[in-house]
Amino acid sequence: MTSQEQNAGSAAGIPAAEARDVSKRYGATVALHSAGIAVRTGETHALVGRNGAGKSTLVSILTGLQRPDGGEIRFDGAPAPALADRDAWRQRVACVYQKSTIIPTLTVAENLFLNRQSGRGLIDWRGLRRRAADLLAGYGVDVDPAALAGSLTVEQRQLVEIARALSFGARFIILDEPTAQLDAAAIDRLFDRMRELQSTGVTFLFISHHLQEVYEVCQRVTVLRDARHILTEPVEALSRDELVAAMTGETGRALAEGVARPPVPATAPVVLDVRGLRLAGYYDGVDLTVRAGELVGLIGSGSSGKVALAETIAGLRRADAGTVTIAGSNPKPGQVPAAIAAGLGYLPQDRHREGLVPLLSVAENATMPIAGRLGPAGIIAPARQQATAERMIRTYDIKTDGPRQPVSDLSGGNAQKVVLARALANDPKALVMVSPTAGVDVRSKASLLGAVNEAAAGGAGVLVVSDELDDLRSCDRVLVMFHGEVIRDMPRGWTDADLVSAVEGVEQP
Amino acid sequence: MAKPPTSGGTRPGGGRLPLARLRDFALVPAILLLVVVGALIDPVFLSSANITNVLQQQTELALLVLAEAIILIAGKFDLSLESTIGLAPALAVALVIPAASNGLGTELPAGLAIVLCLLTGLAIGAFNGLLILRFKLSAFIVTLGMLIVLRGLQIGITGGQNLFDIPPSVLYLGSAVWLGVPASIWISGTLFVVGIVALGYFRHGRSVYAIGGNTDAARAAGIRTDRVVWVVLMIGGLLAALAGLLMTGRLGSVAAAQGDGMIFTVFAAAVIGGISLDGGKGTLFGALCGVIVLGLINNILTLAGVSAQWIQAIYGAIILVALILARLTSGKAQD
Amino acid sequence: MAKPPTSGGTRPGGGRLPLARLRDFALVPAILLLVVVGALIDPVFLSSANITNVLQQQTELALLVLAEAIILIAGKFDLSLESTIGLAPALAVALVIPAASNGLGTELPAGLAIVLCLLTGLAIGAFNGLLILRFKLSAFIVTLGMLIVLRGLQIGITGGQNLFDIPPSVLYLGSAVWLGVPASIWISGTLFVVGIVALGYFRHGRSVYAIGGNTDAARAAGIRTDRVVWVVLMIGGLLAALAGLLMTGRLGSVAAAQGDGMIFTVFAAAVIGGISLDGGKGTLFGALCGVIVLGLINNILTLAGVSAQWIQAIYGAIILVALILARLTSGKAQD
Amino acid sequence: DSSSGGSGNQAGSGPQIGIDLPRADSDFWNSYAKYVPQFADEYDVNLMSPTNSQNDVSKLVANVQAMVSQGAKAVVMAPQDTGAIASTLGTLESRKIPVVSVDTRPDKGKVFMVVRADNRAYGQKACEFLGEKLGGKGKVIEFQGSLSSINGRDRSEAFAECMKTKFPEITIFEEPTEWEGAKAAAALQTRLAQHPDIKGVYMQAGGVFLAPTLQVLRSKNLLVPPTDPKHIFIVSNDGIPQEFEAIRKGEIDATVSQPADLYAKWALYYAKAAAEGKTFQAGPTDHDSTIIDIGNGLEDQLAAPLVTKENVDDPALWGNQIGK
Ligand SMILES: Nc1ncnc2c1ncn2[C@@H]1O[C@H](COP(=O)(O)OP(=O)(O)OP(=O)(O)O)[C@@H](O)[C@H]1O
Ligand SMILES: Nc1ncnc2c1ncn2[C@@H]1O[C@H](COP(=O)(O)OP(=O)(O)OP(=O)(O)O)[C@@H](O)[C@H]1O
Ligand SMILES: [Mg+2]
Ligand SMILES: [Mg+2]
Repeated sequence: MTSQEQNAGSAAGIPAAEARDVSKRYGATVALHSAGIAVRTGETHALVGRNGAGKSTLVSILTGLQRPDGGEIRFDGAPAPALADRDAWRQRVACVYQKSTIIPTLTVAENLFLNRQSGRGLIDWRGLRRRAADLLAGYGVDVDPAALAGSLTVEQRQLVEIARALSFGARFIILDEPTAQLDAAAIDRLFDRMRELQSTGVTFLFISHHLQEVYEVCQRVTVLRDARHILTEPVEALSRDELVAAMTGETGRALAEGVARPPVPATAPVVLDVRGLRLAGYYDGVDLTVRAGELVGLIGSGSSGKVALAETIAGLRRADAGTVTIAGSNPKPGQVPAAIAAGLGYLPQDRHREGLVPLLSVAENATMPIAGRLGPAGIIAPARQQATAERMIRTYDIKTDGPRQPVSDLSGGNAQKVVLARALANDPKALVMVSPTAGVDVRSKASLLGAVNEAAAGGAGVLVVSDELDDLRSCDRVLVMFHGEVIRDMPRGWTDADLVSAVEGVEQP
Repeated sequence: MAKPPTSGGTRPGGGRLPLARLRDFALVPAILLLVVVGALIDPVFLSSANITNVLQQQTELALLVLAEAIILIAGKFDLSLESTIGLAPALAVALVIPAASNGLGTELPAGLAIVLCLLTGLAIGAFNGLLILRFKLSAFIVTLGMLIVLRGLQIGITGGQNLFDIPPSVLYLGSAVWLGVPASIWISGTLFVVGIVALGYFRHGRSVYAIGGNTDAARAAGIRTDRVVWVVLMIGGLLAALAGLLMTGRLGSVAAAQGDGMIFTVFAAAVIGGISLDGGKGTLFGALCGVIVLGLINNILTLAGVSAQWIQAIYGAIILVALILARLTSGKAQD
Repeated sequence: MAKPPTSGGTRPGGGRLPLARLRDFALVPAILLLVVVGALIDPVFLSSANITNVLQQQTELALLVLAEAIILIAGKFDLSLESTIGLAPALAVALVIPAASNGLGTELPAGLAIVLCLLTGLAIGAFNGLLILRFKLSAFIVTLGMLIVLRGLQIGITGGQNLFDIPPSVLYLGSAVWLGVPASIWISGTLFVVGIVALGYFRHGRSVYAIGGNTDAARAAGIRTDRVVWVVLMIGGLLAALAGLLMTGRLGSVAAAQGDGMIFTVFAAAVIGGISLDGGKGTLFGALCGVIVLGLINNILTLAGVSAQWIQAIYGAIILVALILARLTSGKAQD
Repeated sequence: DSSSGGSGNQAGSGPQIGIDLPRADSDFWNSYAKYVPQFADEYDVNLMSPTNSQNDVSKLVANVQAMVSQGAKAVVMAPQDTGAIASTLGTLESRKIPVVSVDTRPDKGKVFMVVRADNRAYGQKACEFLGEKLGGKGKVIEFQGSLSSINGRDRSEAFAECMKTKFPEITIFEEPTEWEGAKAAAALQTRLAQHPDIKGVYMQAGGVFLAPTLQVLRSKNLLVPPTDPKHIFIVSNDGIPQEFEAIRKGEIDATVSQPADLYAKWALYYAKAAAEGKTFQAGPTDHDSTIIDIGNGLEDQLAAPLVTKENVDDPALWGNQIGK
């Protein structure tokens, strides 16, 4: 199909991509039930819904990776090509999937031209690198084509994926949660790039759990809930609350708006005290204190060293110099159990990678740091474990069959609640949390932040390490890290713009 | 929430546990079937003498499978067990017997032999752990190398000879009978019970599952992952050395090739018993069932007098089918 | 941009490729060192006769390593190669020789033997592929089972006897000399060159790397991953059968234990040569270097007259050290 | 030309002789290995350092090729796989390097001399001994070696043939063991459960099967003197010192002594003679044996005496000399 034909199609008001009555089951799970979507040519269309609503499934069907059980897919009014004809699909739709499709062991150039390195005959490696360099330059991506893809940053990989997606000549691009792993500056650059492309007539389908992004870059939005299509509206016709209501099926305000909190008295004891901490290559000379009952935010761009700092406090890394004092004691550096014993609760960055043991039950995951307290002499009394876990499930409102369900069966938001429950399991005096709401839908986000506030209200000192402004709204103060140093300490009352420019390292007047 | 979390579609809403438990018992019907087949083939099969024999012959394999199962659950690999089972008793015996009987000439007190044997196993496990954890080498590669080195060491130390002049203390465990049942059965049985309880109900045991399931998460939750894995590897070496003691006692000598080629059977038994090579999955009870299944098949083929020419192919085919069934019934049919 | 692409911190921004290339040649200094050591130990080492012998002795191992390397790069595993190298020629020979010479009595035309042998290898690879890809079983498990079954089949078919009465056509490849160099060296060398070119410069070859690196991504890019892996497994079987032919020709008979225990050496050579067990990494040139290193070590130990008692331990220790070095020098020292 | 710098312990002058040991994990072959330097001294043989092929014919081929490169003028080997050596023998013949084969008779290819006891005779002698002791009836269990071993097969076939013709009322249970003691022990246990009236055991290799068998019988309280009706008659094969010890104690009844010392002695003798250009004829020898023509060479068939309680202390037996 030529681009002229495509344009002819759009002129007639035919959607660039359309799914009609699509259904998909995985075993007993209905991932999509007669759902549909129509993306108009030239628009940026948002697809939102809670974790497990079926968004990624719809994406895999729209890109020809999965065969729907029922329904049909059309591009520019014409039926979709056969599933086996991948090249035909890729000329119609390009996709940056939720899971990276970069092959880390191959070079950037080869990733860009995977499975089309040459026509027939030998591959001309030099020519391939040149073509790759041209392609990357064409989209303004500054990456060495000869580098191994595994050595790229998340943002660079994503850019490579976008460049590759576009290089097939497709004018319709799907981005499945592209912002989930990017910091604020990188997100801005991504949006600039999207707007640029949109101005050249490219159509986008954009998936995100960050609703403000939907308002920022999208013109229309489709909501999926319980595998069904709920609504499709222009974004300006839908308030944030209405959007959330459509996603959750409940009315009422769902978002944490930075709950008003009483100020922390200066007499409150310091529960977390970091002095002169240094880790070569990550951060240097970091001092910070958190008092009991205080909620402190820590923000910074991807290379600011904030996550490494949090990991050092938790004992996952060992600092080159400096001290960490937790509730008055100095745990042995580089030892997680010592930090836990000193009264630290820790919520790691990525629940899939460091948070959960997928095959183990909710109860086991949630009680892991306190396993020693569930019975005498290292025995885990099953009844006590179940009881503890059931209490946690109630406290944090975890939707699960019961404490014995493997966490791999939980949706993203509920899995994250298990990680939070685990971090709070030992009634920590100090709590360090990294990206506590990453990839979690709005509804779950609200209840997670509520639980954090309650922990602070209960007397714990909390350090929230996050790029998400929503996570930081109820903090008493927010520290900003830049290139390994804490450069700002912003009390409550900051504006989004202030904070973002501080993160960028822009000096405030 | 999008829908009740019944993904997979195989399990009823609330009854998560019963099915998981059921999976542990997946081999029980197979064992019952084999017992019936055995009884039909030869009534002798059900005699207590024969049953005792089957169990006793499997004790050493059982201990190796116990060791390998724990190591696999922790997400690691140990191929060198099959050499430890020979080297550990060989070294211990060579250290205590006189040079005239192919000893090393040190002639340490014979009473020390058992301790020396177990220490050797422990040391091998510790050395594997050193290479895997400190030097961050792949467990497969390290233990593949050790498999070759340890066998070579045994041949070097013994000059390739079988050791006959075994001190009675070393022979005792593998040949004694307690309450009418061979001691080796008591020992292996007890160790399996200990293992099942430890891995099921103790903090450190559960941490083995956590490490195998997701090492980073286990570390972030305050489990000393390296230490636990190291201990697991050392226990593995210790169990292999104990298996070597039992085998030495049962056969009355240390063969130069003791344990040679056994590792394939060990993996087959563990996998048939539901242990996953990816770590974090399977139970020791399942592994024990795997051992028993292989033992029964062996015994039945012998009793049935299957021709020597085809016995290996038939045995192999049964193992292959069992492996396939184990994989298919263990839920996800994925690599 | 968040951070310049220097994660890992070891390599300079632009010069990525040269370093990757260098890694392929990592074993070349080791080979040169071995050559010097060999020449010092015995001048005979450098004689063309000795070099030819070393190379010829490694041809069968080289073909197995070639097969295993491609399979490993594709992210799979094949343990059964060590049985294929025996079964394929045994079956082919048994089908053509008279029953009196331990044949099966079919007495097919002798000219067919080579084709039958290669077809057997192909069929074994295809069957492995069926179980791994259609039934979604783990490659390790499937080929572990097949290892046992195929060896059993060979013993069953031949009654455990070595086959002596080999048709000259079967003997030819393994014993012929072309231009003063054994044909088997020509064949293995050519196949390695073909493999290096195919995996380095052809789209289908590159797709093997892509599949091993990230199967889902490869599928999304339109690579027919299952088909490619299936073909790779079949090529693996084919190469093992060819190795069997060469070995049969070189030794003049099909031993019942032909290839027994070889798989450990195959993995050692592949890993020393830089092939990763995780898939997607390593080159065939590196694997070839691994084979040559092992061959030289063997030859030097023999020429040096190392005592028979300790040769295995020394050989094993050298392999272990080589494995460790290979792991440490191959960049990430991670599992 | 010993100036070629070949390494090794050149004890004597004259042509270099290469020797390959078939395996390092059996008592019999280790005894043989111990006799080799001793007789090399005695005959003043210029012996290269022995190689070991670990029961793997491709290693044997590699070792022989290395020996030839290093200037061996005659080669002593013990190919456990008698077919797979044919092409190597062809090469050696074309280079005029004579070969002495110990213990096994290569199926094809020229050999100067085979030094070997008659394995069929082992099976035969064991059968006759057991048949007589059992009075021609009863049940006997036989631990066979590996199906892929020619010596094992010779013993099995001769044993079976003799039993069938001379003692047809004796039932034999043939147990394949791959030369593994553990397999033999398992088979014995199972058979004893199935047939408690087993009265005889023939084991084809004492080095491997002796200890496991005694261990099983001991645990079943079946190690009783021959006068006891529960006694099980055991014939072994090899003639290692441990077997003699067991015969003295009455635990086993007989063994066929495979002469490790004579193997080493005559192998070196013939190898040296061959390298010096001597030749031999078929016919009786001066050392109680006969040389026969086997088509592709000659074979010196050494005597392999049956050792029982009566002659177990005979100092001429190699098993009584070793370690003394
Ligand atoms: N491969 C699969 N096998 C079985 N079930 C699946 C699979 N993929 C998705 N599902 C099911 O389909 C449902 C929809 O999943 P999907 O990934 O489309 O959700 P999503 O809307 O993308 O969620 P998220 O926001 O968390 O990315 C899930 O509830 C899940 O149970
Ligand atoms: N292969 C699968 N089999 C069964 N259920 C699955 C499968 N894959 C995903 N799911 C289910 O789909 C739902 C959401 O899946 P998904 O993996 O997209 O969530 P997540 O990754 O945890 O969330 P997010 O990506 O937003 O952080 C969960 O209920 C999850 O259990
Ligand atoms: Mg998701
Ligand atoms: Mg999704």
